[in-house]
Formats: sequence, structure tokens, C-alpha cells
Amino acid sequence: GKASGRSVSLLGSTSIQPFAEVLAEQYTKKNPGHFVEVQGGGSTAGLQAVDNGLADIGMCSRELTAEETRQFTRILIARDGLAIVVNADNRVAKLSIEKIRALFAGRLTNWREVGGQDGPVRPITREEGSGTRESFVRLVMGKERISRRALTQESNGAVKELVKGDPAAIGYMSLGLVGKEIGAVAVEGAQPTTDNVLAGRYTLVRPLLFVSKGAASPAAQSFVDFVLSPAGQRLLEKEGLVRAR
Amino acid sequence: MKRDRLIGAVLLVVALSAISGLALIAAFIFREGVPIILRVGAGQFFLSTDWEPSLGHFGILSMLGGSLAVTLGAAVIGIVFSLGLAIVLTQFAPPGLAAALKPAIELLAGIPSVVYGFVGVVTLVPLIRHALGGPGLSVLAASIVLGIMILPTITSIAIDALQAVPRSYVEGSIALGATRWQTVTMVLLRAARSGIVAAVILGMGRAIGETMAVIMVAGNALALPHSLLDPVRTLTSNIALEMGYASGDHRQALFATGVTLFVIITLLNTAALAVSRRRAGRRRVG
Amino acid sequence: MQAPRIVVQGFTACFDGKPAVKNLDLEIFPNERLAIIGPASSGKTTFLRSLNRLNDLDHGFTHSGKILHDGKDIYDADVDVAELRRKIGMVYAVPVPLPWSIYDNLVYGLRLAGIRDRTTLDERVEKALGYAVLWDEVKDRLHEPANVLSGGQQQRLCIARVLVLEPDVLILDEPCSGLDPISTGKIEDALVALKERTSIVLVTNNTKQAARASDRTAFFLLGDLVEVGPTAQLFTKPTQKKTNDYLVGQFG
Amino acid sequence: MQAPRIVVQGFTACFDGKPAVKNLDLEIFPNERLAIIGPASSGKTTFLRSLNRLNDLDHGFTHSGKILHDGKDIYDADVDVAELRRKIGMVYAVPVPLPWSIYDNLVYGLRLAGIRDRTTLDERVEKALGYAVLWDEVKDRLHEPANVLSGGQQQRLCIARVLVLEPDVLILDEPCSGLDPISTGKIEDALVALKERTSIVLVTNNTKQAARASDRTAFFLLGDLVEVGPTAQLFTKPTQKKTNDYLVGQFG
Amino acid sequence: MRVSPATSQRVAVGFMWALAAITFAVLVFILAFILAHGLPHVTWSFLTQSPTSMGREGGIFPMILGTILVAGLAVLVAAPIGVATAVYLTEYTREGRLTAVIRFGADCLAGVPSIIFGLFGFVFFAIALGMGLSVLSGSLTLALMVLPTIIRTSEEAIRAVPYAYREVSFGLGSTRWQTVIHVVLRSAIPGISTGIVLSLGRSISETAAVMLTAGSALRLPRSLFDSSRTLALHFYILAREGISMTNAYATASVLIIAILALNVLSYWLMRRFVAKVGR
Ligand SMILES: Nc1ncnc2c1ncn2[C@@H]1O[C@H](COP(=O)(O)OP(=O)(O)OP(=O)(O)O)[C@@H](O)[C@H]1O
Ligand SMILES: Nc1ncnc2c1ncn2[C@@H]1O[C@H](COP(=O)(O)OP(=O)(O)OP(=O)(O)O)[C@@H](O)[C@H]1O
Ligand SMILES: [Mg+2]
Ligand SMILES: [Mg+2]
Repeated sequence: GKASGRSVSLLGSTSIQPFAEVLAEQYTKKNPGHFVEVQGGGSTAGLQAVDNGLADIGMCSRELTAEETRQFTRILIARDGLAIVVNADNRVAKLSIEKIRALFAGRLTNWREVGGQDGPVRPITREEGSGTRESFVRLVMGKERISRRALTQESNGAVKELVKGDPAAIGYMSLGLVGKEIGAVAVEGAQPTTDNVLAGRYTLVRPLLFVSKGAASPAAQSFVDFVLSPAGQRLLEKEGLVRAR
Repeated sequence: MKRDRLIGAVLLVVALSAISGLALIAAFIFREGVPIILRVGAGQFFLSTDWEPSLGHFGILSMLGGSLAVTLGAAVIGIVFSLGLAIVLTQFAPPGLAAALKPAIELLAGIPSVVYGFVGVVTLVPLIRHALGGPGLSVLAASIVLGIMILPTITSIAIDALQAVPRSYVEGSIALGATRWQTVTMVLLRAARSGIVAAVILGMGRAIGETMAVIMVAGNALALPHSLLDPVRTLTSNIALEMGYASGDHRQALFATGVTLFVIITLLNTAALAVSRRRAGRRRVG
Repeated sequence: MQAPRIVVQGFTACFDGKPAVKNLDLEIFPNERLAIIGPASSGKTTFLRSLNRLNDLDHGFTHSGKILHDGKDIYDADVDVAELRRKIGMVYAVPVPLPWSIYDNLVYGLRLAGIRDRTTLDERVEKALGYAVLWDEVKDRLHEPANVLSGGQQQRLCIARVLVLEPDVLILDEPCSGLDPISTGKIEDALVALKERTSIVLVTNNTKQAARASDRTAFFLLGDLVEVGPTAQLFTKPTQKKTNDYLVGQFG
Repeated sequence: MQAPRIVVQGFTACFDGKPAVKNLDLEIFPNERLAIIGPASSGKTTFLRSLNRLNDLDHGFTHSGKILHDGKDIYDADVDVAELRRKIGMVYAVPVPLPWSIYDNLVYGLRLAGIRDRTTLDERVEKALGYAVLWDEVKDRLHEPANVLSGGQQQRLCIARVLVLEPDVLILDEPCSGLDPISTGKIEDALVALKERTSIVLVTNNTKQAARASDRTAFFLLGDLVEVGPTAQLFTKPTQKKTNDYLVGQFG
Repeated sequence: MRVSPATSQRVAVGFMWALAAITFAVLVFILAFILAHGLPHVTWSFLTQSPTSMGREGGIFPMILGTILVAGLAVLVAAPIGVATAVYLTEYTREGRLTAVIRFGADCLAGVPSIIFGLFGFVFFAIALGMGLSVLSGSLTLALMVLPTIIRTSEEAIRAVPYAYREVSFGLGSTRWQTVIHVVLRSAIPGISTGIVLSLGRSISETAAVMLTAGSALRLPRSLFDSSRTLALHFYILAREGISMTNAYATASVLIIAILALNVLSYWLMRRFVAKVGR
């Protein structure tokens, strides 16, 4: 619910939610008596919640639209690489953006066409409205649409599980969550690493945002300050994200 | 006695308020959902397979097809298993064994749907992927999981229907030299037909309304399925998947999906009720 | 006297271990009408249902002793129970037409016995309805639902449904208990005609009906066969005090 | 002769418009045992249940005519029905102990009447059990569940449960129909003792019981009161042919 | 050749027994699968600690509390309304258009999918009534959802009380209300409780509706207006986000054991009820 006094409520992107939880945990440890409530729901839901007062801070894992930028205060808390992931047995190790787009659009339907083994391609996408998906569409798909035959999963974890089990699968997900059981391909020649993101070599990057309506409440501001502080940023980096600046 | 009348009035008010919940639900869902159907056009909304909310395309035909496919699949599995169980438990199992097995079926109904979905994803889906090909997440997987989930509903109503057949019919048939199985097929199933049909319809209602398990095992692709091994998205998963993110028209379109679901379920329930009422009516005459 | 059709020897029937019929000895002859009377719970129904093994349906049922049908124990393992039940036709206290047409009710037993030939079916149906004094009343509406018939007609239909199978023994459990005097009369008339063809065992709680409609009468009490003898004799000079007490209405 | 306790004047009772009791005139006197006999569906039960207005529970029930209890029409608007039902105590064909202890069954009516005092309750219970010839059998187990009693004991418990309320009239609907001869005898004995205290109306389907256990007998047929008179007279020389037919067992 | 009736019976019955065996094998498999993976991790500290780093570590105490609050409150709200409705339907009115309407409403409500309840709860309780994503929104939504079950089972339990009991009670001079309280409800209570326990089970298992109404906050709720995550939703999130499979299994085990316990309880109540009413 709507928080007051020394409590802050956050709602929004399920991609940011895990990190926000970790931040909240540390924050309340440092500031006893403070209370941080973190909820999922999705990037857009986060914006709405802020708009209708359901939450103090919205979490958004995509760039704001022009209209949204006018409505909300935007706070960049970190950046996240978007990894293109395939099964561990898949020989394909690098792809161009053009090829990725073709694979997800359903124009390329056999792994042989991109240098892999003979076999069908099964793109896995995220649900409509997810920040990850919108970033992916903006960064990769452009005007083209994701194939309607693509499997839709509602979380990074589910995408990962599916890619882990299915040799034909290709998906996209938060770089910080890839782990070792699946492969992340190099895009346009750049390996998906934090360093490459920082250096601007790996181009599939999206912002992770906090948004508030007007000026944040003092309690909310105090939490945001913590997140942007070196301690907060270090925490995020430990979780696999790329710091805001 | 006057006090009794007052109490009766109070209870009536409570009963009506309980039921007004339904009206309230209908009102809210319709208010949120109907406008967009009108705006997009019913033909477009129901008959187009193009669902691309970011571009303003709202067509739910794929989801209708998906719901239909998994519901029919679940019904087939549910019917076969439930009828078998109901017949065995009421006609062939020793009373002690039947009494021990019935709570087990109820337990099956108590398992949370997220658990069904989860177990389906980690066991059934890889099995299908390896044995039959395709992504595993499929109409087939969803049908099996849903079939198991609605089995308790169908079984328990079918058991009631079979038990409602007068014992004298069974005895009459057996005294004329029928085996138990002949009695089941020629007398019992015929006499209990409407009850069983009602059970199946209600079971299908359950299946079409189930959400979490389906999200996990159906694959949620937006295309109409061509085979049992294709992934599908159902009406319910569409709502649950996108609700969190939706705003504006998109959100309304999801409510419109809810309206569709609501109407389908209400039709199914009415059908089930009509079928079972016909049975009751007939019994009174007989 | 002819050889008995059914011989019951030391037969005991129990439900869940509790005896309902105790150590019964009784013979049923061809072409006789045997009435069984006795107060409630004296084991009359249990005995009848033992004759066509209908009690087997009850999981708590056990028995000892023998029931010989034409010399063969009906409880032997190699007996075809379905066949037996068609030979020992049973009619219940409440008429129970199956929820189908009159005709379907009548031919059900024949179809179960594997008879499919339409002409045979029709012939047998007409004959059985004749014996049950029902042909005239239903011949024009054989394909109407059986439950539109009156109670008395339904009961005669149930008798006809059994007669169609040409049973050796016809057993009836209080067949007139729900009927009016006129229907009762018709059924009693039918029984007179039928005894030419089968043995009849009639359980009745109406002693006057037993007196009217039987050749011999057996008196059951609490699972025991107290006395059996020619009807006229049993009603006028019973040999047992209990029989006398029952007949004068001391209890029951 | 004393003034009648109950006067029934031109009373007709209908269910869904169909009369079950027609234009009945009958008087019930203090300290008498009135038996009501008649075949099934002749309106005996309907009449009894009209006396304590239990028929009111049935939505299809309508009535005309009067039933006066101590001069006051029981169907008047200002009658306290609960009070009336305690004054006209009813016993049913099947013993229905409520699923509680024997004691709780017995004091339920008193508690409803607002009596809470433990000593009064205990006294009344003991007295009522005495009249119902049950005290000795249950005095040591008043707090056991009532349904562990035998059928006959349960029925006497039901009688005691009514007697506790010290009713003006005790109405019994075939109270012995499910009981053995010994229990039946005990209940008939209890009725003899009770007539000193209340009027008794006993519906029975056993004409011999009516002959044994009543002072006057009324014969109902299809909703009509055919004949009423002293028991000895009605059974030996009935004035109506129908009564005679019924008594010799022509029908029923 | 005509297959003999005895043979076809043997084949058919064999087939149906096989179906029954498969069904129970599935049940046993699901239970064993979850419990085998999860039970070893269900420790005292797992039950009593708060989760850390999204539930990757730590326990599930806030979810246990949240589940108890959301499901308990739902039943607390629904039970009196449901029982009162059942009493009205069975004791205070006769069958007619009104009862038909009420029953039809209840039947429809019973068929409405939980996701629709979720949608409704979200727009009505959370937004229109301003309760936000909270324990209260969630439990009121669930209350509406389990109401039909409670009405139905209470009605059945009440109808199973022999009509003769009521006649006896009226015959001894009771009013309708006294009969309802002293005779009808007293006898029907075990049956009614069965329905209530089953509803509790349904509330605990529900995921879609609570996800949209009670939210998914990980912290202990401080009041009914705070969001709280239930066990079922926690399990879903742990498993789907791939946060921690061991904790997911352990959470599911706790959930399953709670459901098992409730089923045993309802079974026991039902046995008592049958013994009492003597059906
Ligand atoms: N299916 C059964 N299970 C258990 N006990 C039974 C069963 N059928 C009969 N009994 C018991 O067996 C005894 C004899 O009952 P039975 O029905 O044979 O008597 P009856 O003479 O036919 O009585 P009625 O005149 O009431 O029909 C009774 O004590 C009865 O309770
Ligand atoms: N509650 C009711 N609703 C409709 N009709 C009823 C009701 N009670 C009795 N009747 C009808 O009223 C008539 C008289 O029935 P009643 O029960 O009074 O007869 P009875 O003499 O007590 O018969 P029995 O000896 O079978 O108990 C019957 O035709 C019966 O069908
Ligand atoms: Mg009998
Ligand atoms: Mg009666």
C-alpha cells in the first residue's frame, strides 16, 4: 500500500525488483526503523502506480517515452546489458543484429542459416509490456515484429530455464542473470561483458530507472540517495549490473 | 414469530448481498472491457489473430483458439479418466477401498495450480520435447496438466450422478441377467447421462478458466496452433501475462479478454445447469 | 408329486456376519404357488434374493448351506449367474420399470441373452404381456415410456418383463404392497394362470392375500422358518403357537 | 361427562388445494384414549398434525373450519403457536431422538419454554420418564447419547420428552409401527397410566391395537370421518358398511 | 464372434482400474516429487526467518504470515455470509424464483475463473476503493471467490440434517430461529466446517487472484493495508524467476503439507458429520 512517514513503496519492473529487494535489505539494515516495500508488476504498471499514488517510486527497465518523460522524474540507477542467449549445446557464438532480428522475426528458421547445426529455431520472447521486451524491440527489432510463433515467457528465469532445456531456443534476457548454464552470443563482434558495456562496445544496453512524480518524498529521496551512493552502486555491480555513470 | 420474520428478512439481505458480488464483478469487468470491443469492432476483436498491443492491434482469435484447444484436450483426458474412476469407485471397488480412494481424489483437487504448472514444466515438458519433438510447451502439455486438474471436479460430480441413479435400476437390470458392466453401459450411463454431461461442462469451465498452470506449460505463443505440439496462448494467460504492464487501450483490451472469458464461462455454467435441471425435472415426473 | 424344482438345504444367509435367514430347509415344486408370510425383518426378502443370487451384490453378504436348482447348487463356482437370474425371475415390491419405453423394458432380458431376432422378440413380448394380463392395455403404445403407466400396470409390466424370459421360478416380493384392490386382483388372477407354467414364490405382508393366492404357505419369524404347509391348513390349524399368535394379530 | 378438551367443527384441511381431511366434526374429552384407524392416505396423520398446527410448516397447506382448544380456536391470529404445540404434544411414527444425550432431549422443550432451573428440570425429567415407563432403564445413563437406546426405548423417550411439558393432549401417530411386541406392550401400558393425566389420540394402522388400547375409536376413510364410537361397539357392531368392510380386511 | 459379456466386463474393468492406478500414481508422483526435493530444506530457521536477497537465502516467515492473514481473513469474511445465505435458502424460504436467482448467482460465481476475480479485485478493491495492493484487497477478493463453496457445502450440510429433527423441534414449541440454532446448525456444524476448511485450502492455493490484488512485497506486512506475498505466489516467483530452486521446492513443500493437513482435517470433520447425522 501507499507508504508514509519513514517508509517507501516501490513498484514496477520485475527485472529491477530483485535488485531493489537487495538494496532495500541493505538500506533498512543501515537505517533501522525505515521500511521499504518492493513489488513487481511490470515497468508500465510501475509508472501507473506512481501516477495514481499506489507507490512512491516506480521501477522501469526501459527508456521512457517522450510523453512519459514529460510526466515523471527520471532517475537512472544502473544500466543493464541485454544478452542474447542460446542453449549450451548451440555452436553459434556470435550474431549480427540483423541476424538476430531475422531469427526473432521468423525469417530465419534453421540454425544452419546462421552457421549452426541443422535444426529449427525457436525464438523465446517476453510478454508484451515488459521493459526487457521493449528494450529488445527498440534495440534490435526496430520496425520489424517479433514472430507470433515465438514462445512467450513471463520472466528472465523462465526464459533461462527454457533455453537451458531446448537446443533450438534463442532468447534475450538481463545480462546479470545469464549465469553459466546457457550461452550468451557476441553481438556485432562484442562479447557481452560488463566491461564491454561500460566501454560502449556492447550496444544492447538498456537503462534501469526509478521514476517519481514531481519531487520524491523525503523518505523516498533518502532511499534513492542510498541507491546512487557508491555503496549502493557497488551492490548493483555485484549483482551483475553496470553502474549508472 | 414476528422475530422470525425479521430474522428472515435480515438473512435475505445477506443472501442477496452475497450474490450481488457477481453483479458487481460483471459490472466492473464489462465497464472496463466493453468499450474497446466496440471501438475496435467486434469482428476485428474476435476474428483477428493479430495481437500487437504496442501497435494498437487487438485481435484475440489466437487466444480463443488456444483456449478451445487446451480445453478440448483437457476434456478428453478428463472424461476418460473421470468416468473410469467414477464407474470403478461406485460399481466395482469394494466399499472400503472406494472410501479410501475418494479422499485421494479430493487431495488432487487441493494441490495448488502453480504446483501443477511447475511439475508440468520440469517433468512433462522435457518429456514431450524429447519424445515427440517441438518445444515441449504445447497444447498437449497443457491438456494433460489441465486434464489432471479438472479430473476431481468431473469425477465427483459424475460419482454423484451415478449414485443418484436408483439402486433399483441396477438391481432390476442384474436380476434380468445383465453383468455389472452391461448394467453400467446400458442402464447407469444412460440414466446418469445428463448429470455426466453437466459434470463435463463444468470441468471444461474449470479448464478454460485456469491460469497459472497454463501460463507455465502452454508456451503462450500468439499463433493459432496447427498441431498438439504447438505452443498456444489462452485467454487467461493473456490477461495474467500482460496485465501488470498494461495501460490505456491495452489494459482495456485485456479486460475485454476477461469479458470474453466471463461470457464463455457463464454460458457453460448455464448449459450445465440447464442440463442438470432437465434431469431433476424428469425425475419428478418419473 | 413331481420332483422339486428348488431344494433348499440348511441354508443360512448373513449380512456382515449377522444371520438374516437361519438354517433353512424348504422345497419348491413345479406348478405350485408358495406364499411366504412373516413380520418385518423376518428374512423373507433375504431368502428370495438368495434364490437368484441377488444378495451377491451386497459386499457384506455370506452364506452357508445349499440351494439346488434342478439338482445343481446355484452357488457353485461354475454356475452362470446371469443365466440363473434369467431362470429365476424376480419381481420387486415397488414396480421399477427401467427409464425406457415399454417395449425396451420387455426385450432387455432377451437382448442380454443374445436374442436379437425381431420376430422372436415381438412374439415373446406379446405372449408375456398376455400372461401378465396387460396386452390389451398397452398393445398400442409399446413405444411410449414405461413410467407413464399406472402403478398397477407398471407392476404387471415388471412381471411380463420377467415372463418374457420364460423362467422356471417366479419370485415376487410383496408385489401388491403399493397397489389398489383392483390392480391387486388382476395380479392375483395372473398368478393363477401362471402357475401352469412356472413355480411361484410370493412374499406378502398381507396374510389375507396369502390365504387367497397360494397353494402352500411358509411362515418366517426372525430368520427361522417356523412352519410350512398347505395354505388352508396353516391358516386354520397351525401347528405352532407362534404362527397362531401372528395370524390373530398379537404382533407384527 | 366432562366438557370436551378439543372440539373440531367442520374442519377441512387441504394440500395444494386438494382436501386431505373433509368437513370433520369430532370431540376429544379429558382422560380418554381416542383411537383413529383407517387405510393409508385416509387423512389420519393430516388430522393429527392439524391439532398442533404442524401442518403450518407445509407451504401448500390451507384449512377451513375450527379447532377449539379449551374453547379457543387454535388457528386464531393471536395464538402463541409455540405454546400451543407444548400443550398438544406429538409423538411420531418413527422415534426421532435429537442427536444429543437422553437428558438434553428431555429438557429441550422445557428450555424452549424458558425453564432453566436445574432442580425443576431434573424433577420433571424423572416424573416424565416414570410415566413413560422408562426411568428404571435409563436413570443411570441420562447423559449418554439418545440413539444408543433400542427402538422401543427411543419411542418411549420421545413420549417422555413430550410428557415433560405436561401437555393437555397427547397425540401419537402410529407410535408402535416399527416396534416389536414387547415394546408395543410397554407403550400401551404407559398409555393406560397416562390417560389419568391427559387426553390421548392414538392413530394406528393395527386395528387390534385400537381394540386393545382405546376407549373410543374413529374410522377415517379418504378424508372422511366415517364413524366414531366406543371401541367395543365399533368393533363388534359398526353402524356403517364401510367400517365393517375395513375391519374384516376387505381392503387396506 | 460375440465376445462373452463376462469377458468384455473383465477387459473394461481392467482398463478402468488401470486408469485409476494412473491417477493415483500421478498424485503420489507430484507429492513425492515436491516433498523429496523440498522437505530436506524445510528447517526451523527456514520457517521462522525473513528472506534475504529476493528469497535466494533466508526463510519464508513473512509469506507464512501473509498467507495466514490473507486466507484466514478471506474465510473469516466469507463464512458468516455464506452460512447465513445457506440458512436463508434452506430454512427461511421455499423454492421459488428468488432462490433460483440466488442459486444461479452462486453457481455462476463458483465458475468465474480466478483471474477474473483478480481483475475485479484489482479495479474494485485496490483502485476504486483505494485499498491498494494489500492484504485486505487480497482477502476480500478471495472471500468473494470462496463464497459459493461455503454456500454450497453449508446448504448440503444443512439439508442433510433430517427433516424430522425440525418437526420434532417445532413440535416441542420452538420458533424457527431456535430450531435453526439449536437443532439445524448444531447438527450441521461439522459439515459446514468441512466447507470452510476446503475454502481455506483454496485460498491458500490461489495464485492468480492474489497476485493482482495482494501484491508481492517480501516484507512482513505491518497492517492490513500493506501488501503481502503469499506462499503460493512466493513459490511461483522463486521458481519462475529462477531465483532459488531449493527454496522454491521447500516453499512448495510447506504449501503441500498445509494442504494435506487441511484435507485430513476436512476428511475427519466429514467423518464426524456423517457419524452424527447418520447418512
Ligand atoms: N443388505 C442388507 N445389509 C444388511 N442387513 C440386511 C440387508 N438386508 C436385510 N438385512 C437384515 O436382514 C434381516 C432380514 O431382513 P429382510 O429384509 O430379509 O426381512 P423381510 O422379512 O423381507 O422384512 P420386510 O417385511 O420388512 O420386507 C433384517 O434384520 C435386516 O436388517
Ligand atoms: N405434506 C403434504 N403435501 C401434500 N399432500 C399431502 C401431504 N400430507 C398428506 N398429503 C395427502 O393427504 C392425504 C392424506 O394423507 P395422510 O398422511 O393424512 O393419510 P394417513 O391416513 O396418515 O395415511 P397413512 O396410514 O399412510 O399414514 C393423502 O392423499 C396424502 O397424499
Ligand atoms: Mg422384505
Ligand atoms: Mg399417517
